[in-house]
Amino acid sequence: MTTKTHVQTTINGEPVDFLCEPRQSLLECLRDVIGLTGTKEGCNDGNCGACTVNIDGRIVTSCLVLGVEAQGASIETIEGIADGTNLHPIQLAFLEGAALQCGICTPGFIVATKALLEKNPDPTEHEIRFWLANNLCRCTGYDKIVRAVQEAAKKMQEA
Amino acid sequence: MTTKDYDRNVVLSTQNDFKVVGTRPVRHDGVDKVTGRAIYGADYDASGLLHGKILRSPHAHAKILSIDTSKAEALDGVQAVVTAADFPETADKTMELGEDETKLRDLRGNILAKDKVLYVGHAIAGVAASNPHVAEEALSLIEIKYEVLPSVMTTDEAMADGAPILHEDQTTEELGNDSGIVSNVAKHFQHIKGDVAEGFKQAEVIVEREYNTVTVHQGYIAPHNGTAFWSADGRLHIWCETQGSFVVRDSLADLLDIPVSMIRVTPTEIGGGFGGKIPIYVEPVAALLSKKTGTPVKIVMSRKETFEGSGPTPGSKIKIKVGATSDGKITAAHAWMAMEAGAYAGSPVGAAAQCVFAAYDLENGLIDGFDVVVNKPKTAAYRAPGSPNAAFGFEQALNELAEKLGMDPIDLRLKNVATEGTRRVDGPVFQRIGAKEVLEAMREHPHYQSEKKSGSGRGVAIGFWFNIGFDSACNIALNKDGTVNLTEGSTDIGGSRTSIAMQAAEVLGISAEDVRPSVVDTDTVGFTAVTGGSRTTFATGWAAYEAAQDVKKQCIERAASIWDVNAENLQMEDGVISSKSDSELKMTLKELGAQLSDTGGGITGRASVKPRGVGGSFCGNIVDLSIDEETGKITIERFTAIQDAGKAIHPSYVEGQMQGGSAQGIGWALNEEYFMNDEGRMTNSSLLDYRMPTALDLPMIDTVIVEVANPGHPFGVRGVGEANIVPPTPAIANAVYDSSGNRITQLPMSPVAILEAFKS
Amino acid sequence: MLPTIPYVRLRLHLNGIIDIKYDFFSVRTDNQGGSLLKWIDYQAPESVADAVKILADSNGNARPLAGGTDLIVQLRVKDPRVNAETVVDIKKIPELNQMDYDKSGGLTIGAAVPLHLIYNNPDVIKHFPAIIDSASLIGGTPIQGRATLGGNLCNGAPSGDSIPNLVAHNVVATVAGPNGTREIPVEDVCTGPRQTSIDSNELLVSLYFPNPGDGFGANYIRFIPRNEMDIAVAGAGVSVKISDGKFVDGRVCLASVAPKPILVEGSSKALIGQPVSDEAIQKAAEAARDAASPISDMRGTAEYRKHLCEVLTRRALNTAVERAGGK
Amino acid sequence: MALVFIPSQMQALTNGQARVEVEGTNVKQIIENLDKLHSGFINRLLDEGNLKPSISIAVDGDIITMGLIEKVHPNSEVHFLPAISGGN
Repeated sequence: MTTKTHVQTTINGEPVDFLCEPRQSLLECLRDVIGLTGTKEGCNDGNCGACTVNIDGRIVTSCLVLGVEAQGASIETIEGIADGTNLHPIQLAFLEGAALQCGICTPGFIVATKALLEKNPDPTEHEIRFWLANNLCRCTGYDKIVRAVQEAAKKMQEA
Repeated sequence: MTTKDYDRNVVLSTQNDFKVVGTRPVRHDGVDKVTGRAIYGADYDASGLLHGKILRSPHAHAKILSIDTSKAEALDGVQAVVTAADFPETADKTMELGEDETKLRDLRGNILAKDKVLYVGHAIAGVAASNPHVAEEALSLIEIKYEVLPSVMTTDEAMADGAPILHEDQTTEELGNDSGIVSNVAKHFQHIKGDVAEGFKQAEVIVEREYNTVTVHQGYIAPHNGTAFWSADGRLHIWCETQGSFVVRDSLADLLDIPVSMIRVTPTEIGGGFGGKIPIYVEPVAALLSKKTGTPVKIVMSRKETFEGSGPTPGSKIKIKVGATSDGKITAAHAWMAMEAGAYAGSPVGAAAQCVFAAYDLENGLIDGFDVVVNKPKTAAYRAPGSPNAAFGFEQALNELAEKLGMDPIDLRLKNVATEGTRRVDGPVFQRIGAKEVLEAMREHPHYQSEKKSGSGRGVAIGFWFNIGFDSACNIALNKDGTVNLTEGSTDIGGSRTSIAMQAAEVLGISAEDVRPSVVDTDTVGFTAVTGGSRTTFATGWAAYEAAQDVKKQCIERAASIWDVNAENLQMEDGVISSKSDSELKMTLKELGAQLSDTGGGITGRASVKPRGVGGSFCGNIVDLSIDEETGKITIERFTAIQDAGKAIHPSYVEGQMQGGSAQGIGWALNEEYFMNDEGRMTNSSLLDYRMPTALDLPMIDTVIVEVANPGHPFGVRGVGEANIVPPTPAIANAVYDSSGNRITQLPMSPVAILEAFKS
Repeated sequence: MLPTIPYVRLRLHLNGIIDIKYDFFSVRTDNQGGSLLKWIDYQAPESVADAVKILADSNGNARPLAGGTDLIVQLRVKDPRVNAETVVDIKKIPELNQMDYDKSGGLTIGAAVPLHLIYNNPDVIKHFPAIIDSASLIGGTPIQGRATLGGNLCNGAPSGDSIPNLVAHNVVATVAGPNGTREIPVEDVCTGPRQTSIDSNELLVSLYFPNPGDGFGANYIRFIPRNEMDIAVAGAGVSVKISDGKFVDGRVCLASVAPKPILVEGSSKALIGQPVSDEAIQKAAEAARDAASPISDMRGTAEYRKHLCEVLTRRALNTAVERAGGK
Repeated sequence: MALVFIPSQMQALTNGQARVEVEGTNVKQIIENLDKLHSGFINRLLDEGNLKPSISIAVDGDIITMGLIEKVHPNSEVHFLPAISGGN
């Protein structure tokens, strides 16, 4: 029985290799092994969306992915959304829209929103709410989050 | 950069002569939170960190006969195991937990059970290991023998004759009097105003009904967590998500019997609280494990542990009787309320009693409250604790009364509304309050004026919550470039550090961005009570106001000595110190800052306050909904929240509080509940089955901020964090009635419950 | 003191009638179950043969891993029915990742194809649009990035949202084992809660949707208290085939109201040969209600669930008829 | 003299009287003087000289912040209330 597996990935555009046990989720690997703690744990069973990351162009809850499954994958986390010190329009929209209170769900929402707007640049309110239904927020009542997503969509289309 | 001011969020301002207060700057901690850089409790790491896990009771009520930890200790990778026996023996005493008080013995018993377990999920032992998987494996190797006892899960069961008793030494307390009767009723109190019997005699219309609510959870997204490092020098360091770092510190000092000064608590960013992160759970266990291992130990609860092992808000039974004359004047009202405290005394029934009639000027009122222990987790505060339960009853009864009287429900409320000078049923007299203004804003709101959609129902209700004062401290240091650094001790859950900084900025005449606020550890700022009770922007904001006044005074004095003039001749406005008589004498804060070191040293302002003049806040809701008659499912179509903020320091975050409280209230109304099975076990302890609203379950939530200045605060602030969760459950129940003609008297109004009600 | 008003429990005192003979999801009954994965071995074979060999060599202690959205949760809570020591990642096997629309008008979907690829597939959208009903409501968006129809079927939950839909589409499962491959009609796959007729040494390779021909329409709907992110209280997957204004075929399969998804013969009987009418649909819906044998649990009472079967079947049939061009 | 409101649950000590006028310039004096008029209040309100944790006191509508040394004015109202838990 090997104890640890060598996993080669690309994270936020940079090659990252790590060692992990098969029982460690990608979420545990990101947080405890690699030190990217921006991806949060709220439930560990795929129902809160705080651990949402993008793997090979599609969003997943990283608590329901084994670290070893990430071999060869390209992963985007909240730490990779901004371009250096230039915030992404979605991040700006969340800031200017006061779309966060405690902020623990924010990384998951931003990663999920980015995937939405890449697929659907001009979503309706219903499409936004549907796409984000797997991301729970307990502070905001979603109002300002939905508006921030609408604002970001507008800004990104104008750009 | 400022935050958005949306059309559907209205501020009815009364005072606009501020430069910073009332504006919408981007929050200081925002960038860290949108980039994933902010460090929350579970993110904390330290050299040599061990991971702790907690073994919990599978029984709702049982004697612990024996605990054998030897096999767990022998497991490879396990570093230490602790149980209640590792706590030092200390005499019992009552502890102030900011706004809650509890017996030290109860707190200790809740953190690690000693002789008895009192609920499923009750912590019994802690394990520290090299990784969390090993720690969890070790839990299954701890052998415990139990003698299972019968349990009680509701106030009815607990108050019944011959009910199993949780605490053999608990007798009913009646306002300072020990009844001497061993009972699950920890406390009974009564408030009386006037003559209720006479009042009901005068009534021409009477409504009388019983309402029931069940246990619900705050549902913060970040589970409880804490890291402890008990250093070889005897100092205990804690990093945790808490609503009150000083409460954590002082509780640990009592539990562990060490001096307060030997403990430093560093509050991390906090992933939601809503009252649930006032009590401590894992921190003492991590501390005991760290003492044994000499290394830092981190414990993070799972979601299931968060449901079963933290503090939800209680289920309750509320009986309401209210009578009025035919012109709508309420002649008498009686509220009988029993609330589940959970495993140890201390339900929010006392607060519920002070809220239930708060919006109304009653000549005759009677309130009975019972604090009842049951075999469920010890309840904790949850946003206006107790008040939503009470309002679910009384605010429905009022609508029933209005219907019988043929009155508009808002008109009925306005006819009886409490104003400045109204004596509450619990005794004290209201100072200036905004209940009337909130009701008037509701009546005039386009939502209330609009035609209902065909088939929709509309409901209204209002709710009340206090502000509390309590201790807050703040330090402000002037920098060489005229900016300031502000340190404070109120952990920031929803943007409060910015609303606090804005109050200092207003005094100093500088921008919010030129004040850099930090929430610091317990070594670094004076005692500050919990972030709770709608007090943070009010009280810590006041401390910031006072500390800024201190800075301002010192700046003027320093300028006076630089110019060699009398300080009384100087003033400071918009960040510029100037002479009242000599227009040549002018100096900006930046210019002063640059000279500080050469003119006597730095300037630091400080303040510790315990303010009075606390105002209360009222919030009203208008809700439109439709019901699928075949499935019983409710769709919220339109929702408006209207709340008195006194003065909204940062309107965007006041709106955020209102929208968030509304969403929690809607969840409470529609689907949230602890499903308990026959063994007293919660069967839905996941975020899949504990159904909090998703983005798809809610409409936009429109807001109106009413500003009836609180005369007790320098800027007129009223705390806004809580009252907004109070009206949604009765407003929705009133809308269900409007839509269907069915009165729902039990929460939640889930689809199955609605259909059952329609049938009967 | 007020007189006590009788306290009528709307939920019929659920405490007293919960009877977990079988559950509809991973109800966590073991408090020591924990929240982290125990030790597992991980294998990622690149051919069906290799995968089958690993499964066969594991004496029933291995589980195929596709999206993992059920399996990983079950392993975490130490569900005794899913006591795997080895997980076999099947996503590196090419044929399990394929989607083929063939000349006969049938569609093959590999067992490891995630839902988001299914509902974005042009052939699915054009020829089998009703599959999207299920594929777009299992979990939320990030779950659909991983979860598969194959996994939903093999998990064998009575509440599986795609199974009634597969049954309604007459789908046939292709399963590979040590002795070669075999085909099983989907309605024969689930045998009980979390139990299937696929052996522990067998691997689901693909699902075949035969060409339903003209006049076909299908629909899956479920009832949940929230609008997303929930386990079906009840679900109905239906299909109809209409010719000359008459039902020439009709299938109704229910979720969450029995130990396994149930194909309701009575509903088919009520439809086939009848003119398309509200009356026929209502009879089929009532047959569905009568066929359901739900339990009362935290998701709803038995009575409520039976009632929902009627409502959902009626609504789903109406949509299916519309899609078939019958209305 | 300050006006002390006697809660129903304490009116057994005052023979049913709901309001009592009491001399005193702070809460401690009020309680002591009330106890002289109607014996038993010290026992109900204080524990070893400190206010019992289950009790809170309001003077002129505000919950007191200075404990027993809280000032009471000649026309003040004093209320004894059950201490409440809660907050978010």
